[in-house]
Amino acid sequence: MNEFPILSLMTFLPLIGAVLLLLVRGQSEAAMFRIKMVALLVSGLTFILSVVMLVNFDPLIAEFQFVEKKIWFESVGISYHMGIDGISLFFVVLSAFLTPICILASWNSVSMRLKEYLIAFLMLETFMIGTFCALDAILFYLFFEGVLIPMFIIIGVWGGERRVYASFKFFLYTLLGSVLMLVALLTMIAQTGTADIPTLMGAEFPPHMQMWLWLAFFSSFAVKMPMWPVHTWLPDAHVEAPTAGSVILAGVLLKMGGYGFLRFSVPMFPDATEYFIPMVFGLSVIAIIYTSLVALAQQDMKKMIAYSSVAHMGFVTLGIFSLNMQGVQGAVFQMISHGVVSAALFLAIGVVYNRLHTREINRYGNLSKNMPIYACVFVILMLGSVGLPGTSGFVGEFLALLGAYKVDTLTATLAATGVVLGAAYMLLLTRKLVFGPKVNDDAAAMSDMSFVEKAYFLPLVVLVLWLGVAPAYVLDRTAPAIENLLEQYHTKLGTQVPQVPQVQNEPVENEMGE
Amino acid sequence: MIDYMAVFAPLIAFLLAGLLGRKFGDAFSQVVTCAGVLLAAMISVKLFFSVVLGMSPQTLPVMTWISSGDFEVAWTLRMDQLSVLMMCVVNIVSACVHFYSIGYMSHDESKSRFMAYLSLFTFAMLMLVTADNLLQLFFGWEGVGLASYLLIGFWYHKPSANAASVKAFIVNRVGDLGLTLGIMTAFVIFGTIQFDGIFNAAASKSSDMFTFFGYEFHALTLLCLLLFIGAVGKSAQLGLHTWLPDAMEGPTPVSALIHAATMVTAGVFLVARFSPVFEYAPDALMVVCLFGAVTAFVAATIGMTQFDIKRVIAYSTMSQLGYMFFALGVSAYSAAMFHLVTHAFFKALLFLGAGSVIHAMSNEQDMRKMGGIWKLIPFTYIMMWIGSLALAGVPFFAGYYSKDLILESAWASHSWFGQFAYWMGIAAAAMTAFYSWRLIIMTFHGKPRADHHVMDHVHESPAVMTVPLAVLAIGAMFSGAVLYGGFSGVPHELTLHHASSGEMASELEEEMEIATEDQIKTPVREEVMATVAGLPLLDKEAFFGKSIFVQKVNDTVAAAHHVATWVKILPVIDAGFGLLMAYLAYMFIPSIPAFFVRVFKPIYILLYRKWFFDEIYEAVLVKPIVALGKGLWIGGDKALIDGLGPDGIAAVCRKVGQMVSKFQSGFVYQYAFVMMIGLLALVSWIAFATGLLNFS
Amino acid sequence: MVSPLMPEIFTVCAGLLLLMLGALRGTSSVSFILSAVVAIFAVGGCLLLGYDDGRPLDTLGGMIIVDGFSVWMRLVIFAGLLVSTLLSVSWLKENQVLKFEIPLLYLLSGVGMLFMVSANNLLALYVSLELSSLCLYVLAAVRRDRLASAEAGLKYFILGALSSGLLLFGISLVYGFTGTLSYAGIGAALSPLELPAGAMVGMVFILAGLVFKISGVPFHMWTPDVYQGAPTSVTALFAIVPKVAAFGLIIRLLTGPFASLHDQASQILIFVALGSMIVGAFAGLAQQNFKRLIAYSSIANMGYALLGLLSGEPEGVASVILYLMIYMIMTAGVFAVLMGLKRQGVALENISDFAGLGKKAPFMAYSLVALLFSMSGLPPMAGFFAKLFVFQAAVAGGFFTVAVLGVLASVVASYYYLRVIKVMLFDEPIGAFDCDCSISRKIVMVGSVVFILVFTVLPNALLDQAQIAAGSLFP
Amino acid sequence: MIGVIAFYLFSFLLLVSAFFVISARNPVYSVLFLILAFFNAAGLFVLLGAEFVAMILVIVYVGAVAVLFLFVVMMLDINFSDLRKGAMQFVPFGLALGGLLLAELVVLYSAWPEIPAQTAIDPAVAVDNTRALGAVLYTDYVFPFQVSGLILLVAMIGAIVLTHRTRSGVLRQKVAEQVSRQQSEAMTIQKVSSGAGVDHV
Amino acid sequence: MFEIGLFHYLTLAALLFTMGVFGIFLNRKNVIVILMSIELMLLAVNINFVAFSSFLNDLSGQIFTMFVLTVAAAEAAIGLAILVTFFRNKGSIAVEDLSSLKG
Repeated sequence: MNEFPILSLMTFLPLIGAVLLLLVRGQSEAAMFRIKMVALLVSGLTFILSVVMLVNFDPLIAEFQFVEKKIWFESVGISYHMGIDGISLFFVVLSAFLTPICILASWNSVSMRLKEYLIAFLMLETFMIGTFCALDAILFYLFFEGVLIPMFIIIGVWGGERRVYASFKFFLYTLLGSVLMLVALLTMIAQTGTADIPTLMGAEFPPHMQMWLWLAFFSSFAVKMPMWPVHTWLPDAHVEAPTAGSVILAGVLLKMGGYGFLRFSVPMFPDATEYFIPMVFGLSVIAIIYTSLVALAQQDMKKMIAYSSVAHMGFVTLGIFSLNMQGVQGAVFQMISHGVVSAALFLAIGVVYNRLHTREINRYGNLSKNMPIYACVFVILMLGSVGLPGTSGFVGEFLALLGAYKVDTLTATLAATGVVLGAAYMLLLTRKLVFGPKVNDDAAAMSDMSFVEKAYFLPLVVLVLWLGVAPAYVLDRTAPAIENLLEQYHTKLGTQVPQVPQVQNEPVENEMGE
Repeated sequence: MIDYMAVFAPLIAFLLAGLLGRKFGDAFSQVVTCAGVLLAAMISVKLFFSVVLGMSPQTLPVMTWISSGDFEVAWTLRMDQLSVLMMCVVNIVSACVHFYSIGYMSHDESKSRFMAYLSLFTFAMLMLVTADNLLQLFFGWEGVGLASYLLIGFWYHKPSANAASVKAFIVNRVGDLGLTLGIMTAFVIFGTIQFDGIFNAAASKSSDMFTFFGYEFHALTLLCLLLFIGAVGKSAQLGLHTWLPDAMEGPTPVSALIHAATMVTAGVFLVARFSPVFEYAPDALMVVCLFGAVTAFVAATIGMTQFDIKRVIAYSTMSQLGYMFFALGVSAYSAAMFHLVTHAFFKALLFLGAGSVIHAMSNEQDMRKMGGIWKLIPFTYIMMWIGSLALAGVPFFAGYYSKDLILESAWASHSWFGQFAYWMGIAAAAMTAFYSWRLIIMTFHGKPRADHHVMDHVHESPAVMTVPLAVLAIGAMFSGAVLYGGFSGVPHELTLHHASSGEMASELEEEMEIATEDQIKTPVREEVMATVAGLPLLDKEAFFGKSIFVQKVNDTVAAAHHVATWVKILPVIDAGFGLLMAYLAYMFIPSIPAFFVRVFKPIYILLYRKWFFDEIYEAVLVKPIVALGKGLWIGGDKALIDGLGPDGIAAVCRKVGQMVSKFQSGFVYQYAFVMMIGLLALVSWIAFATGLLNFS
Repeated sequence: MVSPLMPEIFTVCAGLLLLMLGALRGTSSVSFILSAVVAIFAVGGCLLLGYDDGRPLDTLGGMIIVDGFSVWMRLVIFAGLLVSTLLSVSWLKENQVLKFEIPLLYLLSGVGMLFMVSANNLLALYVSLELSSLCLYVLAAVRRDRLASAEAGLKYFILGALSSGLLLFGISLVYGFTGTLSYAGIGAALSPLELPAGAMVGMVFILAGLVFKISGVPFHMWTPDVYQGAPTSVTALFAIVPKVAAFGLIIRLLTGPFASLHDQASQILIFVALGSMIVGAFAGLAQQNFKRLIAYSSIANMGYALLGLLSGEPEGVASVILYLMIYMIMTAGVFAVLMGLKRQGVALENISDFAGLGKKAPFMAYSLVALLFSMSGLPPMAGFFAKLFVFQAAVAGGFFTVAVLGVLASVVASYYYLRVIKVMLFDEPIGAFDCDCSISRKIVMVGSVVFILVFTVLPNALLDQAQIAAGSLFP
Repeated sequence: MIGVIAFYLFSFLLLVSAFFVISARNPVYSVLFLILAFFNAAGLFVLLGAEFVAMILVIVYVGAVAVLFLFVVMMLDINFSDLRKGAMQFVPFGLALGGLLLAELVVLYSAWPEIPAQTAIDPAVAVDNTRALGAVLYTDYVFPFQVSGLILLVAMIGAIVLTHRTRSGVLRQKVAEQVSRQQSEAMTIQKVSSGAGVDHV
Repeated sequence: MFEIGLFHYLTLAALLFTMGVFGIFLNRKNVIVILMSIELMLLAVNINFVAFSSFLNDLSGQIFTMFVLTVAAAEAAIGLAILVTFFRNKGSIAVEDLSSLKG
């Protein structure tokens, strides 16, 4: 299996699909259908490949698997190096999973410049998967930044009214963050002579330099996450993006920041990480509370979910920088869960948006009546977003909080208040959207979910519940890599992995017998 | 295997009803859910015999849930005495409510949804009580919250129901926040959140300190307080109680099941469950006690002034929960649990009775629009009487035993807060009796105040509703007497009066002490049972086994039997007084209430407006938070962050761009000028900076 | 062995023959001459291919040096000339600018540029620079019936003459303070231990004159006006080739005769690079005219390219060479698209005119999108790697602040590329476009798009060549 | 001594005429002052021993360039009377800049390292400036020489392509046609009736 | 003072150069004077070259001067040609009219 370049195949299959799409000619219905089918098949095939990869992934080892290494830029220390470990595994699967869903979600709702649209999505998939598979810093950067191009076009061409503003803001904001990272990457390459991520992970950078490098990386990942106060691009981008764009944005793109922290900041700059933990904690807490409050004030559904994403990502950063098993695993899990839940929520908003063409919460109401299945799905997703135990949202949020709590009770406590606020805005949204009295005739006349819609919501809902009830499948596979990461981190720092004191199992009788 | 079904039957029922209910119709859902819960109830009873009476707690593994480093949590069903007792209560009441709902909801269009929710709730509650670790408990905890949310907002087209459901969920979330922190604290202190692990290590951690917010706290006290915050939320104790009255927006069976009998008692269960930890946190116990006492009193005062029939009962529930908490606070866990059980029966009875009234009165809930219907619905009337008698603590009804035990334990604790709780309890007891009969009188007696359309339709409920009422009524009447021994440790004096009162008790006590010391063996136990022929005489330690732990010095329940007689009698007299006052004020001299309202207007308003909790929260929390949210959005995100950040920078860049481009004036001499300036700058820079030129 | 200057000699001779042909046959021969010039450049480039990268060879009295650098740069220049002539073929015909002198001026200025990168003596430098510049002055003004063209020519001429005055003044100082004009002699005279101030100031003047040619700040002022005013095909030439040649000249000067002055030179370069990146980024924001925009873009790009020279290491020089090649090809592609854009026969130059191109002519539009993204330095296009390596050179040399300011400027600059993309893709079309894309333009457009995509996959051939070329400067 | 006086004389005249070149209101005067400047510069060259360059300067500049200027100035017929405002605002700034540049250069010059003159003077040089130049110009400097040829070619092409116009409607003399004209083609005899005029012809 | 050294020539050239530069950006009247200013600059450079050449006893300076003269002639020709072209379009050669391209 290791001989088979499955990662490259997964990465570039969508690109090949995009090229195939270029070859399909015609504007007729049949041609449109052919185009959609090709895109769906290609992305579906990619997803199947990702499942194959998942099945073949050895959950017990921490090292990179399915590694491919080819010469790329011969003399400059840049190679084509791909591989995944437990941290990246599920992001790859998530990307491959969401793209076909996005294509399905656009099945009937997008007709303008369909071919370009699908090509953009397939390109996006290539870049997303590539980002998570890349084991060369420059290759990583290439994919990481490449994402901007299709996303910019998707928002700009198929977006809403203020799409130009949103797409520019998205593009420039994220670019601004990333270019600083590029300088840092170059510095590291200059320092070590290689851009190979595993090698860089082992490299030791002088503490003073680490600070600057860390900050540079932070500027990129914090924007991508996004962390407060560099989050304002996200609501705009989400609101203006077409449904599928929002799905990918929330489902995968935001995770790149968290993934980057785990892949670069933490293992490569432990001293700086340690130094900046208070800052990250502070920003995370502000993000959670601040954006939750802001979400409360929203009238636009997508904006509300977008702000909630910022808050959820706050938990992720909190977890990552707890730097203990629970925190990091929680963060990774939270990212995966958020990838499913928020993606599904955006899809759900898309469902009603397609029918009524407004995102204003107050225009809807009483959907339980005429759209019971939709209401049911929405409530489940809402619960996932709120983090109710038994849904995927809970596991990640709780573990991340737990990890943070072990490090800093105050931060974790403040962050936990976000859970209350999160419930508040999500419930308000649900109350106005699916419950509540009948508001408009047109809202009351909307039909329930179609077959296609049901088809793509089913796996999402199942995932939300499955991940909530049996997260072990994911946690077990992420564990070795994260353990390894933490061990290396603490070894580099010269500290111990903090352990909670284990209980001595004293027999209870002794106590009672006093 | 069958034991699993005690928990999972409702889940299966829920899934069947929820997924297939639309396809197969309402009848299908009703049958499935009732059957599921009935099955669960039957298994619970079976478990009661095998686990509680047979003294064989068991743990049923299900699967791993979360495993992350040293944090490991599994889905497990813990079936010890405490759990099984709760399971019985939950399943029996739930079964009653399920059946009742068939009748009550017969005119609703979403019957199967309702039944599914009820089953879901039952499942969640069962998960809560059978939890083997804090996280699973939390799962159940939130699950019941969810079910409660769904059921309160069941009539989603009613804005008030919607608002109430959201409020319930969010207020509970505040409590859950405490619980979450508690779970995390427990993990940090103990390294596990398995109950056994925590309870076994509690003693050894009793002097540990825990750094929280940079301050050192006594670890276990902190832990207990955090857990207690959760309990406060769920059990509607003062401060986080505001959701409970509003929750009455839900259909009445929901109020009976969730907001009276089961869910709201989860807090009590939690504290009782954590007795091995609370026992080492006396300060926490004190707080619990005070909260309970004040809640009991405040809720009772409010209850006296309300007009909505369900709200009155709701405040009564809150008040009774207060009783349970102050019992917990004085380490009388078993007393609290006792009251929990009896309360479940009579409060469910009251609610369902009220439901029956409401059903009869065409969904009217305001007592001011009722009256004069006792002859029309005599069965319901009797049921309400039974419920009220039990609630007021009239002797030989269930409430009498449990409430007395609580009050006595409080008195017996010999602590200042115990005394305080006792007096608060006494005051509340009087008020309880008062508002109970106020309710009965206003509802059933006097002239009909409803219009004739309503009155024409007043009818007794169908059998599917009345039978569950009867079942609950039996519980409300006899559960106290039957279970008293198990919860209190000795047979009740009044019950055993004809038998060999004093000696018998002390004999039993002695025997029991022996038994405790060397791990009561079943033969000994059977002997004890044989001693008191005919009566299911249960003793406390054996009854709860290890599931409740009381330090010897704190054993107030045992001490309760030795309190002064007046302490024991006072509550009964007290209740009688309250009852009498109600008759006076509402039956015989109806001008009294109006007089009091006039004279004590401020106090009346204070009570009528529920001590202004809602208004204060609205003003202090809700409005500022919403305003803050808006402010942060407009002022923070839009103005400040975007203004200084992307938009601001973009504007500056654009301006700079225009400036630079204006600089490109088109005049060639300016271009040359710029070039020369640049050149000169470069030359000067090189010349001076590198020290090549100096004029010296 | 054939003369190392065979390509130039061939080019000049062939050019003179064509000149005679043109003089005799007049306008009717324009078509033929254009094609012939394209062929000459192709043949000239091919003639270069024969050289192996052996030892550097001084020739013509030490005036000219032929080494790996010179061979490779000449090849690049030939390629640039070929591409820009190819672009002009149909443009000149379509716009009725039928003057047989134009291709010949291309040719002669090309010869000047070819000499520039091989020059090994300040005198050779001067005359070859002037040869190329004078042709360009004329070319800028060649549409003499248009005010803009004449004005562009005049401005270019005045400022160009001023700059060559500065250059000459610098040369005179260097000559005076080192006593020689040959690169080797100057290098020898400037020992790192004792640096004559005059030579240093002379170098500043020389650099000023040369920076003018690559339109670096503050000697960039001519660029936007000339780009805008000159006929588009000439603008394409301006944008594509002379900068490469001037850069070659600068590289050779800084690594050869002025190697000892590297510290001082890099201070000047930092100033110029930063200025160019920043001015190029900001001034472009306000532009409405696409050619003007490209001018500012080229100013910024030259700033980036200069970053590679800061460290004075072979890697840096290689990165600059790579940068120039990629930049050249991207620019050619952009002009190929621009020249094909017409509405009712009128060439479109305003950005707002591009509205809806994505719908009307998606192929052209997306080609331009790819090129512009590449220009703004976004992966996975070649432009990214171009920037990557120059920044890497700067960072490796320890110029962090400059690098950071550079990347920030690139973000600002990316705004105006995005704006063009936005107009093309997001806006609604305001009218039809003439789709008479000539085959020569198509070749250039497709070629450059393919190049910027393929380079990412197969970068090593060019990278190696750039490194070899750079390496030959550091014996 | 004469050398010194000559230097100062030439220098003074050179600077003065240069000043008038840039400040004269009439461009014709400017050109004339330019010519004067060139003459003085040539004088300086002679002082420096570069007779050939001095000659070239006079021939090329005065004979060709300056005349070209004069020609253009006259041809363009420019209205040169108004001195536009705004020019003066640059003067102080410009003066400061110029002063600075000058000062720097002067300081720089004082640090001329006195590179030892090539003591072994080339006999060719010693003998004759012109001959010496001629000896190297076509040997060592053949490359720039050739290139300057190309430059002049470019200048020619440039001047033609920019200014040469084929005017339509201009009558040109075609000698062959004139020569080959026959009387019969050139002339016809018309009869004009008296009193009728020539209108009908 | 009484011995005329290289310094004097160079200073003279510098003065002349500065004047030439001044001429370029102080002039508003017509472009042709700018062209003359450029000639002045070149003249200054030539003086430099010749002076250096003479004081270095090295011929290449004088050679350079000759090429400068050649180029300057060519430059003047082209410059004037462009100027004429401009004049034909604009009807003026005032420096300030040379400003349709800007921004």
